[in-house]
Amino acid sequence: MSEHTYDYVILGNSTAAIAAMEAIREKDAQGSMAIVSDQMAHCYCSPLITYVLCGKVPEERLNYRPRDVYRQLQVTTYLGRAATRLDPAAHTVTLADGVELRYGKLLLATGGTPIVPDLPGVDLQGVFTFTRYEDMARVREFINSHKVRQAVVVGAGMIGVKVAEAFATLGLETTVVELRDRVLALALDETGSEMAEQALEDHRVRVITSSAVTSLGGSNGLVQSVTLDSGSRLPAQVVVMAVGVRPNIKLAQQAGLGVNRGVLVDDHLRTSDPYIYAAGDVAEAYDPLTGEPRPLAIWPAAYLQGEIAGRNMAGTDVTYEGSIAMNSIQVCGLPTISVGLVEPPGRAEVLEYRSADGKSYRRMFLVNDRIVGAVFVGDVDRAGIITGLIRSQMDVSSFKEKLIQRDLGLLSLPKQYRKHIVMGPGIEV
Amino acid sequence: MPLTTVHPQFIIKRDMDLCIQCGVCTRQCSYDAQKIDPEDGRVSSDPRTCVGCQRCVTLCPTGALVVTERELHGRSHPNWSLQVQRAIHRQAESGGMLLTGMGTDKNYRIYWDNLVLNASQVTNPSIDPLREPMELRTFLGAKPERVEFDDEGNPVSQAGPLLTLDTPIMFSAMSYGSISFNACYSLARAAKNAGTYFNTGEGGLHRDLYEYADHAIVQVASGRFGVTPQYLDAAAAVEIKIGQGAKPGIGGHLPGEKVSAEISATRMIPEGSDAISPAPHHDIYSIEDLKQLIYALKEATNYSKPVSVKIAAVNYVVPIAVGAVRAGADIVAMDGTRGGSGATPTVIRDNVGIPIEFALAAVDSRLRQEGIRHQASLVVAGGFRNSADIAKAIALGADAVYIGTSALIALGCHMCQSCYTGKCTWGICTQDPYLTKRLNPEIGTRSLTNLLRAWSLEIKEMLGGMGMNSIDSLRGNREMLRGIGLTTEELEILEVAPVGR
Amino acid sequence: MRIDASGLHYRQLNQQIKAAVAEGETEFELVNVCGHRYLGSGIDQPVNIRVEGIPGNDLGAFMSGPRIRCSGNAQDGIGNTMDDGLVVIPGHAGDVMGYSMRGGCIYVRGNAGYRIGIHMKSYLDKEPVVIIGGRVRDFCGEYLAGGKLIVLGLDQPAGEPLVGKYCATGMHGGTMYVRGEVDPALLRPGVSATEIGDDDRQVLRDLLAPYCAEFSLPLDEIVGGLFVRITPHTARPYGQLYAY
Amino acid sequence: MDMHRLPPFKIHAACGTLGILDRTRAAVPAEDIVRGMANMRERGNGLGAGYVGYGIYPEHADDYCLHMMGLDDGARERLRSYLQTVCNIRHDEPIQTRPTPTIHDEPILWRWFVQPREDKLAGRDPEDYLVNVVMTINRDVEGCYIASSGKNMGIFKGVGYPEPIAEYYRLEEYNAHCWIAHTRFPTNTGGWWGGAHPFGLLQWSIVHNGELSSYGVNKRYVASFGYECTLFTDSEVISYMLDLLCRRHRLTIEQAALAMAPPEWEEVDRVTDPARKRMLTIMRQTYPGALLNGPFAVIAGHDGGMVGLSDRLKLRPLVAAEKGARGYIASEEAAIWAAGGQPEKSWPVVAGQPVRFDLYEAKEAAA
Amino acid sequence: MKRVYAKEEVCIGCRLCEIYCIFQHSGHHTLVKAFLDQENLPEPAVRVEEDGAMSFALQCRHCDDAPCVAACIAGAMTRDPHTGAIKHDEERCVGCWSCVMVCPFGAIRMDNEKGKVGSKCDLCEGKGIPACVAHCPNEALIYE
Repeated sequence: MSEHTYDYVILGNSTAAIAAMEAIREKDAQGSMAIVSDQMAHCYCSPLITYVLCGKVPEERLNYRPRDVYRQLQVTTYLGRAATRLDPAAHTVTLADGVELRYGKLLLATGGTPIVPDLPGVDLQGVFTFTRYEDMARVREFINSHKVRQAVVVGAGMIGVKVAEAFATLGLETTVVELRDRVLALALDETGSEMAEQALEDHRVRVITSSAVTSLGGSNGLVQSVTLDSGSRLPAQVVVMAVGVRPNIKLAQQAGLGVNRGVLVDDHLRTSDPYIYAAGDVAEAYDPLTGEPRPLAIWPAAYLQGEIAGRNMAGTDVTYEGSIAMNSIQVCGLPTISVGLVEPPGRAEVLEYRSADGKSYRRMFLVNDRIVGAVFVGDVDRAGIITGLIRSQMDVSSFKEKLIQRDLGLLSLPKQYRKHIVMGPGIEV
Repeated sequence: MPLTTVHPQFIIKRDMDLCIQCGVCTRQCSYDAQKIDPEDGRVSSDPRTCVGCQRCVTLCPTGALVVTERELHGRSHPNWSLQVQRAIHRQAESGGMLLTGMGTDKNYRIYWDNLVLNASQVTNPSIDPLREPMELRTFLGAKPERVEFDDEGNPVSQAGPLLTLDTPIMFSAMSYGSISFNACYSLARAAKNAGTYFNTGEGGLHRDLYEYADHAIVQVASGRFGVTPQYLDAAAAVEIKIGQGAKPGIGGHLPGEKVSAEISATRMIPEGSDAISPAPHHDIYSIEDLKQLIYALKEATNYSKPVSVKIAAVNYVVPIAVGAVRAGADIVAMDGTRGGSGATPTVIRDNVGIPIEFALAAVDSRLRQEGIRHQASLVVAGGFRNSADIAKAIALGADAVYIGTSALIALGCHMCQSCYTGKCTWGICTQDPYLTKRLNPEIGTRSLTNLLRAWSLEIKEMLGGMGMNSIDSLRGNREMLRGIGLTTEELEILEVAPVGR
Repeated sequence: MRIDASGLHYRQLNQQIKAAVAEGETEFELVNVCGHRYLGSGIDQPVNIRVEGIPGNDLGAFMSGPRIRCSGNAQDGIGNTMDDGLVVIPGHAGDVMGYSMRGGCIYVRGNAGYRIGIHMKSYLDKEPVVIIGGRVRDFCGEYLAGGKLIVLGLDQPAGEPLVGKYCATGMHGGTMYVRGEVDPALLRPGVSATEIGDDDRQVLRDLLAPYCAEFSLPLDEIVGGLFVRITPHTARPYGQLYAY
Repeated sequence: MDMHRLPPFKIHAACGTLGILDRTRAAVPAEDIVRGMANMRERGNGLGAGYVGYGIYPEHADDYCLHMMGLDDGARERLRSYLQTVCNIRHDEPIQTRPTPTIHDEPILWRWFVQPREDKLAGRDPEDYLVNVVMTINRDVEGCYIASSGKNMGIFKGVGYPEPIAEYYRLEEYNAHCWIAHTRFPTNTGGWWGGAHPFGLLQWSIVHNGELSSYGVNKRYVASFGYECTLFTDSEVISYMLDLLCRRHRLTIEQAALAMAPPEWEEVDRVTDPARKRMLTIMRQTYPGALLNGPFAVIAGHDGGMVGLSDRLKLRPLVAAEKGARGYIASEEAAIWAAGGQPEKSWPVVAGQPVRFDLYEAKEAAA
Repeated sequence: MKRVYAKEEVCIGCRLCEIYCIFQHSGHHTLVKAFLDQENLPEPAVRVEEDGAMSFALQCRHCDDAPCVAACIAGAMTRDPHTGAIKHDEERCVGCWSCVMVCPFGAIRMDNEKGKVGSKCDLCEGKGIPACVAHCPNEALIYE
């Protein structure tokens, strides 16, 4: 059993891991560092796999960082080998092949695992999840090697919608089945969902909501159909299960770290063990809007957490102020953005705008004159200004009427705030 | 626009090969002479409202524009010139007094151009100002006639409170209200940089300028705007404004629409209300009243700062100036007929007052004759265009000069003479926040500081040429002047010999 | 502190007062005052100054705080550009009183001369108040830009006008109250004289209460009289003079 | 005395003035008026002061008394020669003076008590004749200037503050029932003793505070009646104007005031009484050249009393007061207090309306 | 790192910054030619926001903690390790608008037709003073 010692060991190879890696290197040019991932792939843009699937993005552009990034940053990689055991007392982590790495500081950035519901027929060939490059590669291979005309995507969340769009782009007769009464229910409000659903349908994606899949049928071990609780049967030669992702907390549990749904971290993204940090989808960090810890499986938050965790690991004291939920999804050419809450809490004031042609929609929720959530559909230009206001929890009472206007600009904001962000060094608003 | 007999004064030429339709000219024009045609979205010009300010020409990124004076067309007549006819047409249409801005554009003789300065040759050496110290330091205020000493040999005489200038050039009175805050701010900061003074005019001292108050001469004019004990306390000197070269005997009037919140706070009058400066101070109807006000101000400031009296140069400038000195003025500022203004009835500007050259020569001579020249300093104003004018003024007897128009030109003014419209496209003579931003006080300060530096260097160069290393040796040294092309009588008044003698 | 002004130049007298104010003195009694100018100028403390005799010109000029009470008449230029404080004159006052005054009060028990309250102005919480017990002469309230100018017309022969000619010329702010009739011919165009309402009467009561207390006058009787209020039509009286 | 430093234009000056009249002809001590003038030191600058006293020459009460300022003894003798050709000289003597520290450059001061020569009068009005004599002397007799020319009165003036001038002229030795005094604030050096105030012509004497914007037209107006302004001062032209209006045109003082300080046309337009309206109209139409425009406040003395008049806008201060038989007119009330203590009654002079203090006997005589 | 700052107090709304930004990125050698070639006129990366008297020019702030870099799912937004400038690789951009969602300045403009970020300030790629700054007539843009 060989043993290697690193100042920093990062488990995971996606955005949180890469951000941490870069942040550590920025602060500590000398410290030794290793990255461990159960995937073989070079770090890549996982949200782009649906784009690759339908050919919109060539595969060579999938890499998130240049090919030589590990060499440049002097990071040893252990790819294709999952970490199987973590021993906080011994400061060691054991990989699937038995290699034991001794670490100074360790980052858990192992992400999440797609949930596969326990349904009859989920083991059939042609039934996939879709969160990793390998998933995409398998689906692509399967479609190419089988006569696939029809596809069913179970779950109309972000992944489900993007997969359905990709299938439809590839020419498959595609249906999305969603348990809830609307698509993108966590990312959009009702109107937004309606508009997104319309966009899907315009793209020839059939959308079935308020329906549960009860079983999958097949022959010769290949999936052939999906049966809904309504009794109807949808023919499908390929099925993607996209009903959600859960944090990979097994390793943390085994190591005795504090966990809830995700690995619990403090405001420095430290776990209950001072030498172990967690970031990204695996972590359960503070949500400034709700004031509660909760896992937030979004890309920008993962990056930010990774970066902050990395800096803290390298000895800089950086506080994580929390991330708010936000999603930007292009649904079949229809831009949609949501930030913060997508449904108004009880005492919220709601501002709403919809253009005459119905193509543009904005809605905001205010509590105590502070924006707590916003939904943009169609025209999302400069939505980031609102994001800034949500993050800063700025009192917007003096310019409330301008918020939902299309020409909202920095000019609409109070001078002090504007000066601060225009003149100030960056975005700490 | 209804039919008007008043013809356009300018021609706007646009080179269509160069115009890129960027619209910069339309955004710069506050007179609606450059507009976007709402029909085709293209840029179009209207010469009828153009004032010739050259803003669009300056900002056009491709040099596509030329704005030139349009020759007035029509049957000319030696008496009824086309300009005269134009003025009559304007008045026939409006029924009002014609207003104008800046100093007179009438072709009065500029006597500075008929005076030449001396230089050393052979008999005494000229001085190289690059190598030797050249002193421009000037003190304004009352000085003792002689120094008396006590038994121990310590001087018992004292000079009155004095202003100390590093260069004999100050910024003339221009009020906040007549010019924009940014213009005032630039003047204040440049005065501080250059070791000289700016003058608040009668508009009060903006709270943000109190920082520069030790370089401020604050005016007490007939409207007494913003005159408070704090204002008087803060200043370096107090100036009683009696008259102005561009409008002797005329009061001032800042229309209510220019009295913005900031101006209201500075002048301490309600927003939107007219700011009227009566023609006279109603507490000064005679010379002893002037004395009463001079001493009221000295009393109010505990005799701690010089009091200046600013008068326009008029027929009786000599007895008036001498009287002001006798009344206790520490500085007498005289503004000649070419002096500027933001708004003046044209008829007054062009027809009242005398050139500063004569006023200065006569007053300096009279004060010396009467033995009271030391009791006050003379500051002159009214159209100083360059350092040579200033050097000549000092040689005629001035202690220092006030520059107004040349400072405004340094700030970007292009002499369109439309200050009174409040639409100054250069952001100087306007209170419209859209326009005032155009004068970046950083740039303004730099430009004015540069101008003072450049002129000071030139004055040193001229001094050196005359073999002097101190401005003291030029002040009142009319030997350094010769007149050219002047009548005997003019030479006599100026007490200057003709060239060749 | 009692100062005998006889033999003192105004400058010496004022210096003594200022020096004492700097030492913390707050009560002054000046006796044998005869033509001493600028009393109260350059003092920014609310000191009390009692003047026995006849004060000189520019009484309270540029003053900001002192309360000056005279014994009889006073001369020209009272309260010139005054910022704050009080001047009380039991006798008559000369010309050009309250010129460009911005704050404080001047109470005259008797008549006042020409050009009273020219260009008085108010700003924010500063509002000058000039109250004349008797009558005023020509040009009263000229260019008035703010403040209250009150003429009570007490002890006047019947039929005598209470204000002179050219009253309120160029007035563009503030209010004049005259207790009695005002011949419209004496007013300049651009102002109107109207009978007062209850609001005005309350304003007058508030302003006159300290005045009446100062001179032991019957407040109710004075406030109850016929009053005319003079106000400008516009804050822009000279809009039509120029060709733009 | 330098006679050649007169500017070709008028002299700008302003002033303090005070007049005291005892209506019973009781003597007013000179100290009173000097104290009053000293109180107004701020109103002058030491470049000119003067006094006029009425009733000071009882022994020569019926003779015209010419106060001469002369360049030298030669000038005096030139004047004597000239006077002998036009007048009978009843008596002449030096004006008594005493050396006073701040007074210098004094002229030769002489007084002549004269009567017009009957042979030269040839039926002409003797006063017109005397005016002509004075004008001729001032214009033609080199080095001579007549400072006053009335009966039983005299003008004492020079370069200095009022107190030393009084000291110099030994004023305390005169018994005058009326003193009028002036302190001057000229804007240029008053090297010229004759330029000080009061200015007088026959019985009239004038002290003046202010500056006439209309001086140029007033000067030319009186000139058309033979008065030649040689001093370029407002007071000079006002004294000629009073002589012209009151003596030659026989206007009352009130009527003369209407000519010099008339009500504005706007006010005339409002007058309802047709007779008064006609009077005001014809006065303004006839006397535009007599309108004294610009600030002035005048105290005028004459043989019947004392008058104060200010311009029609009251641009210069003037206060009147009474104490017993005494009447006072002054630029500042404080000067009256300083001269005679607290008056029984004091009041500001009203614009354009003369304030008169008449001798009681003159009043009776008029009645 | 050096950035472009806008001083709204002295921005005069002339939009010369936009014009020179367009010229700079047009590939033409003269301004006039750049604008004659209307079809290939690039979008300006600096925009003047204006409302009455208020105006200022705004372009990418090149933030230290650039949220657009964090949010970019395609690796199109990166920080230049040498200059610190935030660069946008149009080839990699997939038009997900995550950058638009997080940029608090709204400084990233969308090109909906192309489905990519339309323009983003590149600080004139280190070619000295950015064109917008160099041509601002009132020093309302400073580069420091």
